[in-house]
Amino acid sequence: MTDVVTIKRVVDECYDTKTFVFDWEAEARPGQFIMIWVPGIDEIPMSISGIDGREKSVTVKAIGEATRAIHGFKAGDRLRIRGPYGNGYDLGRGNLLIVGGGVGTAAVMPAVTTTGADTILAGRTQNDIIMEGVATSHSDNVWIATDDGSRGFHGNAVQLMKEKAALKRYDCVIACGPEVMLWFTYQACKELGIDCQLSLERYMKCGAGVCGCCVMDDSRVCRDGPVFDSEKLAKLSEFGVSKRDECGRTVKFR
Amino acid sequence: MTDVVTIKRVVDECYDTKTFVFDWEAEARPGQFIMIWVPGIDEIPMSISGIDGREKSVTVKAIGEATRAIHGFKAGDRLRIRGPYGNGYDLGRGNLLIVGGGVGTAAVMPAVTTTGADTILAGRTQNDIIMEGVATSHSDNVWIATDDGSRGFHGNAVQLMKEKAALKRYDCVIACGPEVMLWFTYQACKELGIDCQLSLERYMKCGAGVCGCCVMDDSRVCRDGPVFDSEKLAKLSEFGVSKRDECGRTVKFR
Amino acid sequence: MVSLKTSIGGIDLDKPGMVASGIMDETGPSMVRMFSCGAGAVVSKSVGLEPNAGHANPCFTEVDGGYVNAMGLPNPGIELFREEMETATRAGKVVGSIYGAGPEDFSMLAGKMEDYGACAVELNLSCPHAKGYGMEVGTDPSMVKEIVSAVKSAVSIPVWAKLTPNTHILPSIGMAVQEAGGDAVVAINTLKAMVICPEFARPLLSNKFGGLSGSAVKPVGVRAVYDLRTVLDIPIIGVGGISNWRDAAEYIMAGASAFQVGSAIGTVGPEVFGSINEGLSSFMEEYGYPSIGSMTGVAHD
Amino acid sequence: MVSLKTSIGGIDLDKPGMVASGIMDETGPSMVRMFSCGAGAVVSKSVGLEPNAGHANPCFTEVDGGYVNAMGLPNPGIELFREEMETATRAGKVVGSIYGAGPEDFSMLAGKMEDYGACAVELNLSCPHAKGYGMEVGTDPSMVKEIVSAVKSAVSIPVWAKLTPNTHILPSIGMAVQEAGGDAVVAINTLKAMVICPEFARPLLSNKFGGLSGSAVKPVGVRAVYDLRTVLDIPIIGVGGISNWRDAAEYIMAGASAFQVGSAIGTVGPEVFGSINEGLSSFMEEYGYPSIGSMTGVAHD
Ligand SMILES: Cc1cc2nc3c(=O)[nH]c(=O)nc-3n(C[C@H](O)[C@H](O)[C@H](O)COP(=O)(O)OP(=O)(O)OC[C@H]3O[C@@H](n4cnc5c(N)ncnc54)[C@H](O)[C@@H]3O)c2cc1C
Ligand SMILES: Cc1cc2nc3c(=O)[nH]c(=O)nc-3n(C[C@H](O)[C@H](O)[C@H](O)COP(=O)(O)OP(=O)(O)OC[C@H]3O[C@@H](n4cnc5c(N)ncnc54)[C@H](O)[C@@H]3O)c2cc1C
Ligand SMILES: Cc1cc2nc3c(=O)[nH]c(=O)nc-3n(C[C@H](O)[C@H](O)[C@H](O)COP(=O)(O)O)c2cc1C
Ligand SMILES: Cc1cc2nc3c(=O)[nH]c(=O)nc-3n(C[C@H](O)[C@H](O)[C@H](O)COP(=O)(O)O)c2cc1C
Ligand code: FES
Ligand code: FES
Repeated sequence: MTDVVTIKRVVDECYDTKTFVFDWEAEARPGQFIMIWVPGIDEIPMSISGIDGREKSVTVKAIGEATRAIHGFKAGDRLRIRGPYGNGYDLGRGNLLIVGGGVGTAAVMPAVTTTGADTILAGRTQNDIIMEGVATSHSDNVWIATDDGSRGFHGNAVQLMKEKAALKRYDCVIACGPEVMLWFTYQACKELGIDCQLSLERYMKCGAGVCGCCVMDDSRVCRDGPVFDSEKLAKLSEFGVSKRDECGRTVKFR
Repeated sequence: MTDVVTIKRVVDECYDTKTFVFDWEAEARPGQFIMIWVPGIDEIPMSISGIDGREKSVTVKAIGEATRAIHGFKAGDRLRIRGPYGNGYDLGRGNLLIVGGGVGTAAVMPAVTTTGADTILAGRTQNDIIMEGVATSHSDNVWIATDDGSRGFHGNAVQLMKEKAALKRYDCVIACGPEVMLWFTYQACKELGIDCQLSLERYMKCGAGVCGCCVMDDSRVCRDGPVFDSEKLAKLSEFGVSKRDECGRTVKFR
Repeated sequence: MVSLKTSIGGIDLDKPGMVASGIMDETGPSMVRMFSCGAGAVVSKSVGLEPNAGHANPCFTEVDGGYVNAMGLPNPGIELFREEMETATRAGKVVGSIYGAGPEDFSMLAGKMEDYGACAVELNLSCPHAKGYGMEVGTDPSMVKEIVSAVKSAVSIPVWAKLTPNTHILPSIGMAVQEAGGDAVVAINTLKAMVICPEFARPLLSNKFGGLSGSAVKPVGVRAVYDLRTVLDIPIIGVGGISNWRDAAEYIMAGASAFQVGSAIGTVGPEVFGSINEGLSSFMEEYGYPSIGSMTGVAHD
Repeated sequence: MVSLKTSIGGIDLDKPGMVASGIMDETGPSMVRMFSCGAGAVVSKSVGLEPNAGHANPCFTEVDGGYVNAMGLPNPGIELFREEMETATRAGKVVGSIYGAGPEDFSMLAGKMEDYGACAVELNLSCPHAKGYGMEVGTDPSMVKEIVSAVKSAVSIPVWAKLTPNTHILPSIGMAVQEAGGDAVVAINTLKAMVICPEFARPLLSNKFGGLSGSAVKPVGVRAVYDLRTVLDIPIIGVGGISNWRDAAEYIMAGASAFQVGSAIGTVGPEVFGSINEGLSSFMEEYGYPSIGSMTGVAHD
């Protein structure tokens, strides 16, 4: 579905991240994403970071031309979007532990608000922690981890996750963040013997499962994903290893 | 909606009229019609003569090439149809008297089975009376009129209608039959001071309100009709007077 | 206050949306109705020299996103059409659409339409399913030039040429119209199409071939208008799949000075003109376009 | 028992449906997946001489009844494509789609595809949105002839030419392919199209122009195949808007020996091949068509 929506509100999440709230009739599930047009510049994928009836939001970290341009948008401005795309999380897999790393927090937040499950928010420093308010208003246990120890647990998301999983029985970890974090999350869950659902990113053009540019092995991240569970991750030889560039060439991560 | 349906049953109604029953998922209202393709020959409009959940029917009088070809169809044969088209009857206009003349009975029968209202079935002779069984199983009062007096009332539908309307208060007459019968029905209702809803026929090509070939004055019989009430009939200068041929030329009835 | 007024060559319209040829415009009273629904003008059914019953049924079907039709240009012939035009022109501006096999036919028909009070004539050079007419003449630039020139010298009302999108030389055809003195081009007519019914192992339409219209063709029509705008100076009228104000705005921004609505009169109803007019007005109000002219072609900047 | 086997020139397929070029066929593993979903063959993404990132985003959008895209032929270049082909050809028949600016490009690319194990090459003479490639060469019969002839002498595998519907001379283009010794034609590629966003007063796609695909174009594709069948002797492969068995049957009855599915891999999913195969089988069973060949072109009788 393509649509033009009006920004109702812009919320500053931290020094480089803003949330844009708009009304949109579309049915969206936690873990899905949309494509946002930035006229004259680009069209880019963004997770749906909030779902409250018809009110939806995206939470954008300014890292390049398109995301910086979006940061210039104000209440009343229009966004031309399409979606929602992707499979989303299966929230019915028992006791969940939700982990958001950096702006990856945006992707898991609707899972937090829907389930109220225990949540870890991680970032490099205390200034990189986003959406804590929304999380704490829906979940009783929100734990913070920072790489530099400036707030909460001193260490990364995966380390804190292991610690928490040792104290309480979780059936499934839901996480989004940088691929290296997700790779270690996956390894940790394997060791812990629990399922996980991780939201991955690849370069996207159509977003709709047509062009094939976002594939990992034989799976379209935009359509068969972006959420993959342990079983599927085990079959993705490219997970944590390589991605395809805009030409379809393989690019190794290391 | 276009569809291909399978004939389940063929019912002989009288010497020149057969009913073809098929399952069709479409939502249809009493008074609507479909277009039936007769491959290699024609495509023609037919009232929906039965609506029983997904089971629908048409009742066809063999008068020319296409209708004769349809009479050759058997259970198991396929029909390529489109529709339903048209506005249908408004069955909520008080106490109804339903009148079917000849094969026009087909168009009013779903109104009879839906409301169980008093019904007049008219024909030239007793052999032209159709669908009496269905009518009597839904309505307590089913009266027959034949022009030659071979059954029931000796006279035409309009004469019997006037007689019945003198005995009981009806709010609205629903009728279908030859245009001359409908013209007199309209006049009679005017005299009686009651509303009527008459189902008219004009040459149809698209059936969908696009081509404009079926217009009477500025109304599309296929879309704004085929059912017109007293108020609308009063504005149709061509009612009972003239029709358009396939070229769009006016042809006077008399 | 924004204005929906527009002008196409010499013709001023109060509202930019017209009824496309072939839809609810074969009779005088139905054309009158379309004015009252908010059409700025009505283009008549394409009329030829003689009465024509058109192709036998079936000549129409719904398909995903539109219709496929092969009406086959049914019309009562130019002589009888006088009466319909007299009724219609009393209520509003009527553009007389005509079809013929060559310059003489078109000139003769255009002259009659002028006599009948048409505000302009639209030459159907683009019907994809009538043998010897329509797009068979409309994909030959020299033939197009000849026809438009002939009609231009035969009448004093503006001459519009309706073009087919079923060609890779659309811009050349547009140029031929302009060079011959044509006052506007209308794009697009239907796309060449066919529907086969597997159960009966044959094409559905009695004419086998037909033309695709409706929202399915909108992106093709917008592209055609955009392409034409890059080469032409004369006004363009956009048609193809318009059913709401956004569709109309797309055509206008692509370069159209006015637009026509066909299939949506079936899918939405004649009220479609009212809702397009309303939607366009509020959009123009909010986005600061005082007039249709100020929006025409802005997607090229 | 009915058989879904079909043959196109020298190529025998177990199932008549192939993946159309450009959909889930840029990498080896995704092509392998399509076989397991029931595709009888996969046509690769169109590959050129050099790596190409394609057009910038946005290069795709949904529209009523389909998609408009201007991917701009992204591909890793023929050298790197070897690896993808090696993976894919191990799992099934792969047709190598290629694009180039002239006979030399096409011959060189075709040779590589043959080396890589392609069972045939498909010449993209029809992409509507890549400057200097695709339909710009594909609407010139003499150029088409030259390219097909050149490729025919360069390789020994069958040579298919994929044609554009954006022209009124489609039959002549088809004849050019046949006269040059081409083994089959594939029709249709996308329709020239554009999407404008009124709120932003500009075309949506970074390339401005794109191509329309999906169910919206099906009646146009069926018509194209029907028209080609009336003039050609070589096999035709139908593509455009196929998403169920009825659509496939329409193309086959219009004259196609096989068909391709593109957009429906998005709208329905890769499972679309399985459901088309099932539906076709039961239809053929009930209506007494023992083979695809026995159904090919029956709508002409
Ligand atoms: C499913 C998904 C969900 C995402 N959700 C969010 C989110 O909620 N919040 C957020 O801030 N970011 C999110 N992203 C990342 C976001 O799309 C990129 O940050 C953005 O595209 C960068 O664009 P740019 O022009 O600002 O930077 P650029 O300088 O153009 O690119 C920087 C990097 O961003 C990535 N990127 C750029 N374009 C694309 C594209 N079309 N598809 C995928 N990645 C791209 C690439 O890794 C690139 O190297 C998500 C990405 C995906 C695939
Ligand atoms: C809304 C509507 C509902 C109808 N319902 C029924 C019904 O339930 N049962 C029934 O038996 N008949 C019904 N008819 C009439 C039926 O359509 C004609 O009897 C049929 O078309 C005759 O076709 P033919 O080839 O057998 O005869 P032909 O010899 O071709 O035509 C005989 C007459 O039938 C009428 N007719 C033919 N084609 C059409 C057409 N495309 N549109 C309208 N009229 C046409 C004309 O008056 C014509 O003179 C209905 C007509 C309309 C308009
Ligand atoms: C039923 C029907 C009849 C048509 N008849 C004509 C015609 O007589 N002359 C003409 O120029 N165009 C004719 N057209 C084409 C339309 O005027 C218009 O160009 C086309 O349908 C695209 O617009 P739309 O998508 O709004 O319908 C006809 C279209 C339809 C659907
Ligand atoms: C996203 C996308 C990419 C395409 N890329 C190519 C291509 O590289 N080469 C080609 O010949 N056709 C390409 N096509 C055209 C398709 O192969 C096909 O001809 C067209 O989409 C019509 O079929 P469909 O309606 O089943 O999609 C592409 C189509 C789409 C939608
Ligand atoms: S982005 Fe096109 S298939 Fe995923
Ligand atoms: S039959 Fe075409 S408008 Fe009624």
